[in-house]
Amino acid sequence: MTVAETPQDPGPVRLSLSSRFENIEMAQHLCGKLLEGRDVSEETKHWILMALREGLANAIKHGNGQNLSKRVHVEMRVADDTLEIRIRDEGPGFDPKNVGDPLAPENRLKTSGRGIFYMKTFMDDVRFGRAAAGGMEIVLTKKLNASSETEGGER
Amino acid sequence: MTVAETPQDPGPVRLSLSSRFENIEMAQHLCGKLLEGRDVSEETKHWILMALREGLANAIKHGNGQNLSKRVHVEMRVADDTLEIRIRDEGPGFDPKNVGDPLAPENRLKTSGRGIFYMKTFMDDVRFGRAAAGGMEIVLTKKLNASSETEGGER
Amino acid sequence: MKTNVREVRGVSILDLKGKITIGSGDVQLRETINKLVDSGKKNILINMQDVTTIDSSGIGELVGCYTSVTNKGGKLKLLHLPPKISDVLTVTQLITVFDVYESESEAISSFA
Amino acid sequence: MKTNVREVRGVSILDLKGKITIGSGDVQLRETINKLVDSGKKNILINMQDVTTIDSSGIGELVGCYTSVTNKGGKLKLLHLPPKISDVLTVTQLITVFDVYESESEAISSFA
Ligand SMILES: Nc1ncnc2c1ncn2[C@@H]1O[C@H](COP(=O)(O)OP(=O)(O)O)[C@@H](O)[C@H]1O
Ligand SMILES: Nc1ncnc2c1ncn2[C@@H]1O[C@H](COP(=O)(O)OP(=O)(O)O)[C@@H](O)[C@H]1O
Repeated sequence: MTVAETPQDPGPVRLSLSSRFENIEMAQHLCGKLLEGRDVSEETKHWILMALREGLANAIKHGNGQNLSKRVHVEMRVADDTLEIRIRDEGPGFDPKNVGDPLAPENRLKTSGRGIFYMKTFMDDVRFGRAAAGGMEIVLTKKLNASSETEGGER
Repeated sequence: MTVAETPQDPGPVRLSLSSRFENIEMAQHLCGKLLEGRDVSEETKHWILMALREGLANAIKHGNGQNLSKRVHVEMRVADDTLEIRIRDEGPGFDPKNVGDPLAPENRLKTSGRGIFYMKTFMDDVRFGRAAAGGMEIVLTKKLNASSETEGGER
Repeated sequence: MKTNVREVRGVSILDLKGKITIGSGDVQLRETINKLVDSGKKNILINMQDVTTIDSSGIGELVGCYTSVTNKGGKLKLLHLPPKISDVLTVTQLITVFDVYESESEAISSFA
Repeated sequence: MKTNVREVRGVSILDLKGKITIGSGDVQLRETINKLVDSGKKNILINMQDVTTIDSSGIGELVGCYTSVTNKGGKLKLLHLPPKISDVLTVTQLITVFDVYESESEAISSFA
């Protein structure tokens, strides 16, 4: 007689952190927990956590200017085998159209400008918007058990 | 030439979860991360996470009545080597004076009524209040690097 | 939580594995014990060796199981209590309620 | 991040360990490389074997180091690139910018 537990959809998980880069790992740790026991490869999980890191770094740096009185807000949810991560800051926002292409020859050797590109590479979709509460909000989504995994470049 | 990282005070970490018992582990996982690399024994960490579990179980069960449209709110912070955990629900609240003593002979074999007692046993301090935002709030504190550790009963 | 029942020399040994916590394992423990009692088992030994976590709900269920087995004229004892679970039973003064064994054969003999 | 510098046959080998991420390791990498360049070192090999994580800031610093070493007439090469870091360099088309080696002795010889 053996009875196993069933995993559950835990509903939206909301986290807010002060604007320190060290806190990025807290959100990653929590996201890892949310993905635990789900049908997602270690590989995919790795790239999701990297995208989360990039989004949070931008919110902390460009959004909140590392101002400790401003916070970054993360909402994570898994529904229909799709992970949705919303990252909101308390900053002025920006227009993603003005962001350069890091693959353009003149940008190739720049020391910055790759974060959004990595997010787009590793997630299925990245959307940018202004949050109702103010600040910039980016929404990252990723289908978890996609049969063909194409992220992370060829090897 | 070797340069090590220094740990940082990450500021208050806020988490909100829907009213499911399965979510208790999310908060525990995050609290474990917050305590990582700090001067706290595995033993103490274990009892802190048990107290957190008891507080969240009460918020989910008695506070929110497992109503999925209500949320539990956790704030965790380490300052001056003291961990403070605030757990808030969206329920009617209660008067801790009305809670029985689980050590009283007539309560000893009851199937419930030990959660608050465990929290008080394993933490340095447990305070009860009504939150400004409504609902009950309990505040658990624990000095992390206390030289004499007295929790968890004799062995 | 995972449960497994073995019958050894007239004793039903319930091997528990994992968490006995609110919403996960607490009710299950009660149901498993009730089934044993309903099928006439009187000697029940719970092997706690692989229980990783217990909370006040799990403790409450354990006490509830103890009471219902005892009320039916049976005996419920505990085997291989991990140190932290022992602590949790101790502080609520429940450790003296339960008969606790460190050896399975000793525990089995004690029912005779 | 932890860094360690070894000198082997005229090559400064920088062993990195841990994270090269924003606020932790990114600036440190740049400072270490600058010190080597300022002390006249021209042949620099970064051993990435024990780098556990890198992000866009870390990649940016790596590119910045490459540029500043090259501008001073030196050479910066990479050793033992973990697969995921290789991926991250590949998708931003930086993998062809760096000379990457799998063997330390081969890498050292390549500077001659
Ligand atoms: N949350 C944000 N708030 C304001 N500006 C942002 C935000 N995220 C990104 N940006 C803008 O977009 C640019 C490109 O971002 P990114 O691709 O991540 O590269 P990097 O952060 O290295 O500059 C940033 O330099 C910044 O101007
Ligand atoms: N967050 C809460 N909201 C409302 N009532 C609560 C809350 N926490 C505890 N209580 C009340 O206090 C009682 C004792 O709680 P506790 O010691 O944790 O034991 P148990 O949860 O097993 O009853 C509960 O039965 C409940 O009536």
